[in-house]
Amino acid sequence: SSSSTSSGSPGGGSSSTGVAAGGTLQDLYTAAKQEGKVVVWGGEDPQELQGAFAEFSKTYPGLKLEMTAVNPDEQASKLATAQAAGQTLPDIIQGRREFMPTLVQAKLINSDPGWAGYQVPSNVVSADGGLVEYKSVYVLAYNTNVVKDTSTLPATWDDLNNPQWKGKLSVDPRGFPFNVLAVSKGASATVDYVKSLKSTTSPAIIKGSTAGLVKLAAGAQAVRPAVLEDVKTQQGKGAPIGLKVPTPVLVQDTLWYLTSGAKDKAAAMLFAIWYTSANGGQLLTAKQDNRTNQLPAEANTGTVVSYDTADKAAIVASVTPQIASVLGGS
Amino acid sequence: MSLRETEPMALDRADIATASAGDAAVTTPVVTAASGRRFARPSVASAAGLLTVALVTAPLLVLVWSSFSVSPLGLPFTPGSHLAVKNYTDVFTDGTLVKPILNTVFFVIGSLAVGLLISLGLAVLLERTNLPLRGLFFALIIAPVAMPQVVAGIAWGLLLDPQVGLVNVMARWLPGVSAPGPFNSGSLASITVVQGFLLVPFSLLLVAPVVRSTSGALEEAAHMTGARRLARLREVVLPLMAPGLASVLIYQFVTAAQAFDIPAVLGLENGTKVFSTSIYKNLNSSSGLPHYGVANAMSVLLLVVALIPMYWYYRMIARSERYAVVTGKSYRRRTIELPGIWRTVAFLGVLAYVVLVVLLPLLILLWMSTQKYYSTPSVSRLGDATLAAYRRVFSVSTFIGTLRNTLVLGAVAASIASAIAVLNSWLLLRRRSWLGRVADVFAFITHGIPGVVLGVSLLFSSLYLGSHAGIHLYGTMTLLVIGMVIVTLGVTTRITTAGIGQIHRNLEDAAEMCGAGFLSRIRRITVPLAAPSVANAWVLAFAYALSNLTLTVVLAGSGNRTVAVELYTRWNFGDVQTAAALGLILTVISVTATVVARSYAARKEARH
Amino acid sequence: MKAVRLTGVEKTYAASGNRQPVHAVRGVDLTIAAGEFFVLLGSSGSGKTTLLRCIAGLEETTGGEIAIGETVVASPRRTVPAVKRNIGMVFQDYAIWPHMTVAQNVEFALRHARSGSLRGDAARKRVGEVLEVVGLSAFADRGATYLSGGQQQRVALARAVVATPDVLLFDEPLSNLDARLRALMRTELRRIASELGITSVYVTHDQVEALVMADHIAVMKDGEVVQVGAPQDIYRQPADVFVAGFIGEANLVKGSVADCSDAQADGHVLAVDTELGRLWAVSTKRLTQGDTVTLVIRPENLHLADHHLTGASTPVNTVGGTVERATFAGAHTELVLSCSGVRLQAQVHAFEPVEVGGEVTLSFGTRWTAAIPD
Amino acid sequence: MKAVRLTGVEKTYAASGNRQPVHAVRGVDLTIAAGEFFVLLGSSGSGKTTLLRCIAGLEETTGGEIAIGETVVASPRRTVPAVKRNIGMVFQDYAIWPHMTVAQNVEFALRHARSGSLRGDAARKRVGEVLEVVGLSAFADRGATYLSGGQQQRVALARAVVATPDVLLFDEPLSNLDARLRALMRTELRRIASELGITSVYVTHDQVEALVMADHIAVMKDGEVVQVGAPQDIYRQPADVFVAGFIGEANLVKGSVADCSDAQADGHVLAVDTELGRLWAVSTKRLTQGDTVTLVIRPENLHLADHHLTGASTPVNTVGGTVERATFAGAHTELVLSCSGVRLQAQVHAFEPVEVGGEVTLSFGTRWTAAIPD
Ligand SMILES: Nc1ncnc2c1ncn2[C@@H]1O[C@H](COP(=O)(O)OP(=O)(O)OP(=O)(O)O)[C@@H](O)[C@H]1O
Ligand SMILES: Nc1ncnc2c1ncn2[C@@H]1O[C@H](COP(=O)(O)OP(=O)(O)OP(=O)(O)O)[C@@H](O)[C@H]1O
Ligand SMILES: [Mg+2]
Ligand SMILES: [Mg+2]
Repeated sequence: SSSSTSSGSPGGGSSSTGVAAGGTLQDLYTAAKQEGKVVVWGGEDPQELQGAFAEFSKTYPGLKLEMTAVNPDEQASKLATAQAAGQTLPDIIQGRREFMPTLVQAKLINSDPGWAGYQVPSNVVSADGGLVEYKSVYVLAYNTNVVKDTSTLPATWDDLNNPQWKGKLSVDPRGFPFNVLAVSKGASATVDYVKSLKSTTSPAIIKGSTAGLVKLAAGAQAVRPAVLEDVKTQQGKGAPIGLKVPTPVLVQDTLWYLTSGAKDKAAAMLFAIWYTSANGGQLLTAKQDNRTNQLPAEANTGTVVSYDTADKAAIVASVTPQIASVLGGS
Repeated sequence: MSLRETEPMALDRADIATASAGDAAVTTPVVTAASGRRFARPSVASAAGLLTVALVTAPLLVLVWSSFSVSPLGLPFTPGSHLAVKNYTDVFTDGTLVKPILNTVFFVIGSLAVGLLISLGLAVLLERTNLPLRGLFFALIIAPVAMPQVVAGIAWGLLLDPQVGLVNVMARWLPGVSAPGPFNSGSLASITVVQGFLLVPFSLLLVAPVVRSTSGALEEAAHMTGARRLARLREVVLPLMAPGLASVLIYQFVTAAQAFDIPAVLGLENGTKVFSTSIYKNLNSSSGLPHYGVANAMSVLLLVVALIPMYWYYRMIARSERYAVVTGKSYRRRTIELPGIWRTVAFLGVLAYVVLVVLLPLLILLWMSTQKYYSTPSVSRLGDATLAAYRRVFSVSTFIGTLRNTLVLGAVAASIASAIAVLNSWLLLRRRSWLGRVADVFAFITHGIPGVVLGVSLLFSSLYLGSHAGIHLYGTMTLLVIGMVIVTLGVTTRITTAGIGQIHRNLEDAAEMCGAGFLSRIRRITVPLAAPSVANAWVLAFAYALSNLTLTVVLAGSGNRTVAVELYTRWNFGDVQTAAALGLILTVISVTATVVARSYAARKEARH
Repeated sequence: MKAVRLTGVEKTYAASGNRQPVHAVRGVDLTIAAGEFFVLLGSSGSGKTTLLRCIAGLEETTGGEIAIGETVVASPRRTVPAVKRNIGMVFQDYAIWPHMTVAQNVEFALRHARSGSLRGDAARKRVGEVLEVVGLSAFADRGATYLSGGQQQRVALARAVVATPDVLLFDEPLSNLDARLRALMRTELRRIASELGITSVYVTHDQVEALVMADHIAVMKDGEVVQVGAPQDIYRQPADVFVAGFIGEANLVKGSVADCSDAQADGHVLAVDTELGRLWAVSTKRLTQGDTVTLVIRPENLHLADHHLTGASTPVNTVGGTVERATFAGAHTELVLSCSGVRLQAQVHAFEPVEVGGEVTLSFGTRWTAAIPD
Repeated sequence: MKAVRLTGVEKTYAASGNRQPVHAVRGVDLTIAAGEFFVLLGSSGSGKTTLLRCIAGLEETTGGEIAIGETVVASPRRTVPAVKRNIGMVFQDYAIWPHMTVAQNVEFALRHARSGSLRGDAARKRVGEVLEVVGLSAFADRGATYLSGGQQQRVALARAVVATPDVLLFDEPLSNLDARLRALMRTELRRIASELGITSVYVTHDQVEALVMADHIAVMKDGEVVQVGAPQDIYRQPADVFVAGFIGEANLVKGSVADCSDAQADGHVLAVDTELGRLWAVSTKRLTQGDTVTLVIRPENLHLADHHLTGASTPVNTVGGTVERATFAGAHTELVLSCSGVRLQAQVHAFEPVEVGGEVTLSFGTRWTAAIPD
C-alpha cells in the first residue's frame, strides 16, 4: 500500500473507436452493457474493490468485474510484461504519474480517452489522461510512547535532518516522500538532503508501509514518514501512533488510466468516472480507507507540493532512483 | 606337479572381476553410462524424464534468452529489443556489486556452517544416541519447513530488533547488557545465523539418513584397533560420511546462494545487501520498469556458480554409492549411550534450540495474530488478546475457496512432483540412461534459479504460450501447479533417488518376470517399498507449495488466489493481524501434513 | 515345458567413462531339452547371471538368437520383452516383496500371468495349491519378511511357478542359505521342479550343487561355455584343466604318453610317464606316443593301498608317499601327502589309521584317472 | 597370546517397544586356552555373534565374568571398553575402510595400538611384514574397495593382527565368499593364526569349517553352549540329538538298550534293539538295559556289505534295504535307502555299482555308531 498527490488539470479532447466522443453517462452505460464486463488491475484491497463494484452495480447493474490485484508501483512493469508477452491487457489500471511517460510512449496507455465529453470535473482529470482516484498526504508518523513531547517533532521536512532522530527514524527504501519534495526543492538539492539525512540519522530502511508502521508501533523507531490514510488505519486499531504534517505538504496522486486498446472502453470509463465522482465511489473510499481525491483537512498546514504536470512528474521520475540508491533500496 | 599351487592367483583375478561387477550392478547410478540396456522401454518413465527436461527448459530458455536481450523498456520480447551482451557487461562493470558479492560469500559460508553443524549435531543426537524424546524433537525441528520464509523473516525481524526485539529484551535481563542490542536483526551476522537456522530442517532431513546408515561395522572395526574417540571421528567416521555430507552441503550451498527472503526482510533494514537482493532490486526498480535483462544476467551467473559444485556433487554421490555397497548388509546401528550428565546437557541443548529457534517465531506469529496492533510480547498485553483475526478470516465467504485452492495446489503439485521424481529416479537408477541423468541435472537446476527470477521466467513462458500457442495458463491453477512442480522437482528427486536406491533392483525384476507391466511394477512394488521416502518427498513438496510466496505472488491472477497470496495482500494493506493468522494457519496445515506423513513413513519403515 | 535353444548368444556391456566394454557372454550355443534340469556352472564373473538374464529378457542380447520352444524371443531383429516371455525366475536373494504376505506375493504373479490372469476364488485356489506343493500352506498369511531364509526361498519358487511358466530360471538361489539348509533345499527344489516337469535353468558356482541337481551341466568361463555334459561325464572326463579343477578337487599331474590302447568301455587306456613314474589312465580321444597330457586324480580316488578296490577291472596305479598333514573333516579325513616330491591331496575315510609323518602307499584305479591332452 | 575365560556370561537385550527382552546369551562357561583356535558353532540366532561381541567389548554383558589372561575385562562391577582391550577382530563383511588404501587400513590399527603406537619407518616396516604374511604385499597402495572378497578378507585379517593382539576374534569371516574361495581361505586363515600363535575365537555356522579349523569347538544353541570338545569327539560322540544333526549328516535311529558292556577303548559297547533289528553301538556313559537311546549313524559310515571294513575290531552291524535314490555328487554318490521301513541315507564311493530299486546289504561299524541316551 502507499501513495500519492496533487491537484487536477483539464482533460484532453478526442476519443477512440467504439465510444462516442461525448454524451451522458447513460449513453456510456448503454455502450457498457454491450461490452458486459470490465477488466481491472487494481491496487485496492480486492475485497474492497469488490465492495465498491457491488455499489456501482446498484446504479449500473448488469456488468461483470474481472479484477487482479496489482500494486500501483508494479502496474507499469506488469503491464509492460503482459504486453511484451502478447497477453490481453486490462481495460483500466491504477497507476502514478511518474511511470506514465514510458507507458504512453510504449502506446500502452490512452493519454486522452475523452473524459471531458462526459462532464468529468476538470480537477479530477489529469493532463496525462488519468482520473485522480485519491490523493495521499505524506505525514510523519510517530510512536506516542516514545515521543512524549510533540513539540520536538519537526515542523518541516528539512528539520527531520537532525541528530535528535539518530537511530529513531525509519524510511522506505523506494524514496518517497522525498522524491515529491524534489518538485519544490530541486532534484540535486533533494538528493543531497537525503544523503545528509542518512548520515545524520542512520535510518532503518524498512520496505513497505505495513512493516514500517508495525515496527513504529512496537517502538523500534520513533518516527517514520507515511501516508495519512495508513496512519489513520493503524490509529483506528488503537496503535500508539500519532501524526504530524511537516511542510511543505507532500501529496501524491493515484489515478485510473485507460489502456490503449481497452476492449471494454465504455464500461471502463463508466466505472472510473463513477469511482472518482464525489457522490459515487468517493463516498465509499472515504469511509473505508480515509481517502478521497480531495485534499484532506490535514493538508492545510502549508504549501502543497505535488506533481500534476508532465514536467514535475519527470522530476519525480528521475529523482526516485537516485534517492533509492542513496537509501540502498531498490 | 599339481596346479593347485597356482590357483589362488587365478581365483583372485576372477574375484576382482566380481568386485567390479558388484560395483556396476549395485553401485548404480550416475557412474555407469550404459547404453539403452533394456528394451521394454517404459515410455512412461522416459516421458517423465522428458517432461522434467521440458518443464525446466522453458523457463530456463526464457531466462537465458532475456539475459541477452536489450530493450528500451528493459523487457525481453518487446519491439525494439535485440540480443547483446550489454546486460553482462553492465553486471561486470557495476562497482556497487562488489560489496554484495563479498557479503554473499560470508553469508553463504556462514549460514552453511551454522545450518549444517547444527543439523549434523542434531542428527547425531537424534539418530545415534539415547537422548529422550527423540521422535518429538525430530518432528518439531523439521516443522519450520512449512513456514513461509518471508513470514519467518518478519518474525525473526521482530525477535531480533535491536530496540524492542523479544530476544534482545530478554537478553537485557542479564546484567551489563543495555539497549540497543545485543543483537541486531539487520546485521550480516544476524541474517547469516537466521538463514542458517532456516537451513536446519531440510538439512536435518538429508543428513539424518547419512548419519543413520554409516556402517556400524566400520566404526566398530575402528574401536577394535584401540583408536581413541577423536581419531575414530576424524579418520574413520567423518571421511565415511563425507560423500553424504558433501551432497547435503552442495545442495544447501545453492539454497543459501539464492536465498532471498531473509536478506531482503532483515538485511535491507541495515543496508546489508547480498547478491540475490541485488537481483531483486533490478526486478523492482524504482523507475517503475524492471531491468529483466540485467536481473536475468545476474541469475545466469549465479546459476553457473551453482552448477560448478554440482559437477562435484554428482561425482560425490557416485562415489558415495560405492561406499554404500562396501558397508554390506549386516550392520548393527551402534547407539551411543550418553553418560547421565551429558544426556541431560544434550537434552537441555536440544530443548533450548527447539524453544528458541522453532517455537519463538511461531509464538511471535501467534502473538501478532491475536493483538490488534503489534507490540513486543508482554504479560500486560496478554489481556488484549483476541481471536478476531481468525473470525475475520473464516467469515470472508471466499476464504474457503481460497483455502481449497491452496490445498488442491499443494496436494496436486506434491503428487505430480513426487510421481515425476519417482520416475526420474527410476530412470536414473535402473535404466542408467542419459535421459535419467539429464533429467536429474535439470531437476536440480531449478533449485539454482532464484525464486523471483524463476517466477518471472515462468510468467513470460506462460504468457508467451498464451499469445503464440493459444494455451492460456496465466492466472490459472494449472500454471501455479506447474510452477510448484518445477521448483520442488529438485528436492523430491533427491529424496526419491535415495529411497529407491535402497530397493534392490531384483525386487522389480521379479515383478517383471511375473509379467507385471511397467506401471504395475512402479505402483505395486517400487512405490510401496519406497513409501517412506516417497512420503517424505510428497510432504516436503506440499509444505513448500503451501508456503511459497514468491512464485504464487508472481504467478497469481484472479483465478488462482491462494492463502499465501491472501497473506501477502493482507500484509500489504496493513492488516498485520490477519496476515499473521494466515501465516499460522499455513504453518499448522503443513506441520500436520508433515507429522502425519512422517508417522506413516515411520510405520512403514518399522514394517520392513 | 518347452526347449530352450541358444545360438551364438553375445552380450557386451558398452564401455562407459574410463571403463572398457565388457564381453560378458561370448557366442554361447546351448540346447536345453524340454523338461530337463540344466545347470550353468562357473566361477564369479564368468557370465552365468548375464546369460540367465538374457534368457529371462531382463537383459538385451547384443548378438545371436534365443528361442523358447518354437518362438524366437531374442535375435538381432526382434526382442520379446520379459513381461511377454512366459518364464518364471528365482533370484539369489529371493526378492520376496516384503510389503506383501506370502499369499499376496504368489497371487501377484498369478494376476499378471501371461497365460491369462486369474482372480478371485480361482486365484485363491491356485495359490493354495502351489503353497501346498512348496510346503508353505500354513504361512499363507504371514508377512513375507517374517520367514526364514529357506521359507523365503520357497515363496520365491512358488511365485515363479504359480503361472505355469514354460521355463524356470534360478540364479544361485541357495547361496544365501547356510550349509545345512542348502543341502536340504537342493533336494526340495529338485523334487518340485521334477514334479512340475518345467524346463529349468539353474545358475550356481557350487560344483556339488551342480553335480547333485543337474541333468546336464554347462561349465562357463570368461563368458564362454567350455564343456557341456551329464554330471558324471564332466566330473570323470573334464574337457580341460580348468574344468577339472573347477568341478571338484583335483590333483593334476603332467606326463607324456608312452602307450595308448584301442577304445574300450571307458575310453582309451593310456600308459603315461610322470614324475610319479608310469601311471595308467583313460582318455576319450586316441593319443599317440609322446603326446603330453595332464592326469586328473581326484582326492577321493586315492586310497591307502590295503584298501580293497571294488570294480577295478583295469590295472591299478600305486605310488608311495609321506603323510604331511591330516585334517579331520567329519565325513572324511583330508590328507596332504608328498610323493616323490609331488604334493598330492587325498580324502580317506576317517577310520583309516593315518599318522602324520608316516609312509603310506596310495592306489588309484585307471578308470578314475582321466588324461587331458594339453 | 592369552587364555580367555568366560564364567556364567549372560547377555539380555532389553525389551523395547512391543518386543520381549531377548536372552541372547545364557550363562556361558568356557575356557579357551592360550594360543588355541577355538570355534563357536551354532545355527542362526544362537547367540554366537553376541557372545563374540561380549568378548570384544562391543556389547556390554548383563551377567557373569570375562577374563583375558589375568585381567577381568567384564564383570558386573567393571567393564573395560573395547578400545582398551587388546583384541583384534575380523568382521563378517570385512569392514574395510573404503576411503583408505590397503596399507593405510593396516597402518591405522598400528598407529592406535594399545601396545604402543608405531609410526614412520618402523610402522611401514611392520605393515609390510604383515601384508607379506597375508600375501598382499603387491596390493599395499591399492584403494581398499578395488579388491576381491578374498583379498578384502585378508586386509581385515592383517589389520586385526598387525598390533599383535592378545586375542583374535572372527565373526563368520568367510560366509560372504564363494564355495571354492571359502575352502582356500579356511586353510589360509588357519595357517596365519598358527604362525602368529594368537588365541583365536572363530564364529561360524558351517560345520565343515568348524571341524577343519578348530582345536576345540563349542556348539551353541539358543544362547547356551551345549557341547565343547575337539572336532572328532563332537563328531563321533555328540552330546545330544541336536548336536548330532548339526555337526554333520546323520541317520537317527531310536532303540532300547538290551545289553551294555564295560568301558573299552571306545567307551561302552551296547546292544540296542531298534526297528532295524539288534544293532551294536558305543556310548560314553554306562547305560542299563531298557534305557531308550538314539543311535547316530553317519551316511559315510554306511557301507555296501561287500566292502572291506578296515580297523573294525568290534562287531559289525548289517542291515538289508532297497536303494530308493542314488545321486552322483562327484566325490561320492548319495544313496537314499529304505530298510525295514526306515529311511537311511548313505554316502558311498562313486565307483560302487548301485542300481536304484536294487537290494543291498549295508554294514557299519560299532565304533562309528554312537548311542545318545534320551
Ligand atoms: N551392468 C553391467 N555393466 C557392465 N558390466 C557388467 C554388468 N553386469 C555384469 N557385468 C560384467 O559382466 C561379467 C559377467 O558378470 P555376471 O554377473 O554375469 O557373472 P556371474 O557369472 O553371474 O558371476 P557371480 O557368480 O559373481 O554372480 C563380469 O565381468 C561383470 O563385471
Ligand atoms: N541389538 C539387539 N537387540 C535385540 N536383540 C538382538 C540384538 N542383537 C541380536 N539380538 C538377538 O539375539 C539373538 C542372538 O543373535 P546373534 O546375532 O548373536 O546370533 P548369531 O548366532 O550370531 O546368528 P547369525 O548366525 O544369524 O549371525 C537373536 O535372537 C537376535 O535376534
Ligand atoms: Mg551371478
Ligand atoms: Mg552372527
